[in-house]
Amino acid sequence: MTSSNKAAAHHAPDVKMYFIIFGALLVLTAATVLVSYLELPKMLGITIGLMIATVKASLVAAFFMHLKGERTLIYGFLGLTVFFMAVLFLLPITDAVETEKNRQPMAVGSVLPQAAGEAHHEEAATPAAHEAPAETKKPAKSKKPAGAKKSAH
Amino acid sequence: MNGNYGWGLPIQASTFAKEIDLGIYAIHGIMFAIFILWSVFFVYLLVRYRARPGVPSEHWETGTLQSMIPDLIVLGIEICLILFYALPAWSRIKMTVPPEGKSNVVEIVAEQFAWTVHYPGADAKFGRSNAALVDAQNPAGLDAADDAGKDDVVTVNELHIPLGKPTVVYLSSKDVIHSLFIPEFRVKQDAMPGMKIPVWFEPTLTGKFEIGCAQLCGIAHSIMRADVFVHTPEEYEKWLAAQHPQTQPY
Amino acid sequence: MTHHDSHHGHGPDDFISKYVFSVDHKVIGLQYLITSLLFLLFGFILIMVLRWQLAYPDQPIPFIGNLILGSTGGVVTPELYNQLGAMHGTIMIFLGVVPLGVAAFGNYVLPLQIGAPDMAFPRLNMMSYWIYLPGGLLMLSSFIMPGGAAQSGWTSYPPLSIINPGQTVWLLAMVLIITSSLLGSINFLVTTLNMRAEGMSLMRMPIFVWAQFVTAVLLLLAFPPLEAASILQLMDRVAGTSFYLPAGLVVNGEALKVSGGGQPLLWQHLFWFLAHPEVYVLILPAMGICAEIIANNTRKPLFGYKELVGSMMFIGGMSFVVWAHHMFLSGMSASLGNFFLVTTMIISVPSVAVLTCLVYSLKGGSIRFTTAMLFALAFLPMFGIGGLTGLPLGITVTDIYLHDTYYVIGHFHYVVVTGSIIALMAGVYHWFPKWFGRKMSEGLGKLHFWTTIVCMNGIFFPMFITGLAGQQRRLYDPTAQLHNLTTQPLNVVSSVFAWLLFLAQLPFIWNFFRSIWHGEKVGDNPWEATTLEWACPSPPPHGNFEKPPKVYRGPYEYNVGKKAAWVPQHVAEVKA
Amino acid sequence: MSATATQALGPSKTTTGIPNGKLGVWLFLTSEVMLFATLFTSYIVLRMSAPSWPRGWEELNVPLAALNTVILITSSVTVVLAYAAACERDKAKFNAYLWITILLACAFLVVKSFEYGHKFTHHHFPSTSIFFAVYFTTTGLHGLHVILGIAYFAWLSYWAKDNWDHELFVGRVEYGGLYWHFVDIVWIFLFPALYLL
Repeated sequence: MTSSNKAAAHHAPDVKMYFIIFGALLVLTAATVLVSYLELPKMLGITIGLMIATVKASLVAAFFMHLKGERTLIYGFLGLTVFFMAVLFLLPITDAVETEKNRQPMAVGSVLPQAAGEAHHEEAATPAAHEAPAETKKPAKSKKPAGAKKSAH
Repeated sequence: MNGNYGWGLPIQASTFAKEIDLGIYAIHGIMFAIFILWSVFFVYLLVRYRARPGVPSEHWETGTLQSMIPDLIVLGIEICLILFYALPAWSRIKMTVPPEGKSNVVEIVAEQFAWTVHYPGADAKFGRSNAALVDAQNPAGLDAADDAGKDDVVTVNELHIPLGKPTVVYLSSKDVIHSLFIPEFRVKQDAMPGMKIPVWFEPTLTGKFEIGCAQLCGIAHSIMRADVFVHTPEEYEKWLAAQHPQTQPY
Repeated sequence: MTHHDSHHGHGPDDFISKYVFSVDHKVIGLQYLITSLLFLLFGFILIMVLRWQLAYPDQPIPFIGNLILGSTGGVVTPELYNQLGAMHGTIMIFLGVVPLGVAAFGNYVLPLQIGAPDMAFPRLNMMSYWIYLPGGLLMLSSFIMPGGAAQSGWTSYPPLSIINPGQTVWLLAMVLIITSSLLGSINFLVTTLNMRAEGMSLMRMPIFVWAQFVTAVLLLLAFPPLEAASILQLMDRVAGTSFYLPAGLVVNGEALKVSGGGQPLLWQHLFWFLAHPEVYVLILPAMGICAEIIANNTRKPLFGYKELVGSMMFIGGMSFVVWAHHMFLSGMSASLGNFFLVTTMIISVPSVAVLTCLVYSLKGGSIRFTTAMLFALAFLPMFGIGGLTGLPLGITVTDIYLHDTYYVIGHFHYVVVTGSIIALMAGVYHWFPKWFGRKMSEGLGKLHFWTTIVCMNGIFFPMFITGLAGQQRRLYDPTAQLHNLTTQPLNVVSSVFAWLLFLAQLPFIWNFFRSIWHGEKVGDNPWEATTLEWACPSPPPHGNFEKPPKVYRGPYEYNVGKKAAWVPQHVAEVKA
Repeated sequence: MSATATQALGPSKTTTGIPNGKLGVWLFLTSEVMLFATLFTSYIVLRMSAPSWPRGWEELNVPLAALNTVILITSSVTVVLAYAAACERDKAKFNAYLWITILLACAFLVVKSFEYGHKFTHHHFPSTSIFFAVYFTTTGLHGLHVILGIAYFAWLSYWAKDNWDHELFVGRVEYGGLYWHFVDIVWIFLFPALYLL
């Protein structure tokens, strides 16, 4: 037997549990896809989608990565990482939210990347503030950025 | 007023300059005091406890709290600085912008190595601008179709402001990050492309002051300077009228 | 422990695997030492050229001017000026001080101090050096690339860093250096946690090991965000994406053909998310080294071992929530400025705590003024100035005036140069006998100390005055702006002292290389130190200890109530 | 392979009781968590500050991505079964599960290349819009990690042939599994974030 039998005996892999988790993960994946077809309001859709993803991730972490019976030192490092990750998420996002009022399409006109020549003169590239830009008479040759084509939120 | 720069802080030519200088002097006073005290104690320790034959070292230990007294003093000073100085002054200077009705509003667009200043003119409304129309005669790209732009005035590397009322500058940049820095007014704000950031100051002295760029913006970052002319209100009106309204060559 | 003996005698024998591709932490430590000292020297030469342009704008450099800048007749062009500035910052931090403090001293001394035969993953250790070296050479080669080296500061703020030439090679080299540091930090953490000698509990570890431990955690968790941000910037430069380019940029006349939608502030957040823990990565090893040297040369245990450890861990934890005090004026929201004001003030307290404990450690000692001790003692007031001048920069209101001026440059050089670098020099003088079995000459050492301290202060103290007068940083020609004219003589003073500082390093370089072969031969423990690295022969053989040491007491047991003046950690109970 | 320190000490005789390799892999995973957290933060910040942002399914092919998710989850299961087989010293089952994992990982890459190919033919490049820039960079970096996983498993199956009784063999299978589960977790978050929200 290998000298790391302590590792083997430590978490006797019970295969049956793995298949149960496998089933659960498939069901949750299907659930995520279905939820997206329900055309829920944006924020609700986001929270549900992320909650399902978190459940799936914790299933994989707890059973497949044997985090359930792990030592506290590993929990310590993971806890530290989660704290720093939360900081990395929250602060830049608060900044993005709070400086929203200062953010504006360029005062000196936002020039969309098109063929330089003819598109310039006839299209008054008024800064597309928040509504879809007015359709120009003749669509510019290259495809407009996807963002501008479809309706906003 | 240019030219009377010395080695210390430049003269205070705006309302909150005094407030900022108060903070700088106070903090430097505290720093010198702390440094002098520590140095005296440090030199005393070096002399008193230098290695002398036959005199063994003796270990001494104190409770955690007693050992943290210097830190608590520094923390106390810092808390006072934050509560009584930093928070109120910061909210006055950076977080509140004076109402545009009673202040002189200007748009400054920074670009690689020049400041384009755009005044709304008498109707206090900015004409629409469009990058496609930017050229030598029309640095701000004013759109002729928009009548609000008829009386707008555009100057490059010159900012003319009246005394007596606050000036609100809407700062943005065409290409890279610049930073509007007026030493005498103690004003500094990065001009971020894609953002229009309000900066305000109220001059207290008339005369000519200097604008510098405080954020590395390319090879000519050091020669990207401009001048601020603070006029008395009458002088300012005369200057504004003298500027022929920005005509748009068809 | 039969494994151990066979392992001990078996070390690699042929030259390549003994000195070049070696997996022995001592050889890798020395490789890092020599490489990072050379990078420090190169970075220093860059700034000496730049300082000529600051002192005498637009005048050709005499004597060597045509030699190094033939094309422009010896005059430093603005592009070259920006390259020198950006590369000086990058080389000194990422290729000089961090590898010296963390990788050189950490690799060599840490395993010895915890009684381990080697690092946990020796091959990974070798790999981290052999990723660091190509990264460094790639960074250096960017000078001769078309378009030259990076020109938008060591912080490479977009959109300037995306428009300017030279940044792509900088980003690739940064990804290599970051990967090397990541592998190194994993190695350090696992070694410190898993391979301590018997009886070496966490609270019996020397302060140097604690400092390296906290530093490794910072490296591990703070570097990946910069790696991701660098990949995004690399995509912006190479694949035409616009993560950091807002819509409608007009660069000298015509519109930039990018899809827009990017945020320059995003890079600043991600960059400073790394760069602030990075500056604590610069200072923590220095604090660890000074603690070791002060404990050894005052012949008494350190004052407040628990406070020191607590402060270092508190610094490590807090260093992740303070980064945006670099961005008070960058268009970030003002209310976030208040949040980072408070966290910055909180993090200044543990730094004061570390200084307090180190100064209190002098009380009651019998201080030996060896060269290493002189440097370690000089660290205290110098780092004190560095820390104190951080106060007006941390307070949001005074930062309005002082941000991006020479005051900032004075502040961080007082922390890094008269803080970290002189502490690292102290470490070289202190552990040289362990590395080579010979001592560096004390006479040359003291000469090097006094000249270095005087010159360093001569360079950086005038910067506070020019900063208060309002001279912005990174100015190619300060005299172009009227408000900088009166302080121009101070730029000349700083430049002259910078060149003198180069001369002051010559005795150190000579002393270092001469002493390897001709230094005064010394035994295993010339400083009569109690920590474990002095328990093995110097230079330690492959596998370090004949038999793994046992630890019976704390790291600094200098005459604590016992008759013997000092009792090393590994010695069993002293017979009555 | 020269006798290095890891062999001398062996996994279970370390001070903290956690084998060196396991602690090392977990630390590596924490740094990877920070790497992908940065990409998610950038995605959120860019999305919140953009005037308009297309919904995931308008631009991207959701069924293909769902298939990819199922592939990755299955490969996650087969890797843990391979680890179970290694613990029970069942060589045949171990090799079988390991090779299934490698094949599934390759299938993931093949499906991914179809998706990318489809995008490129429609002139959707990273430079087209910020949405595609985020999409290509994030899924590209994740794909790179899948390739690294495949390389590790390929080396493991080659090394397992004559090191079946090596002291660290079971550990190395577990560490490969841990890394692979992490890559799967990243995709579990990536899939809804990019495709479904």
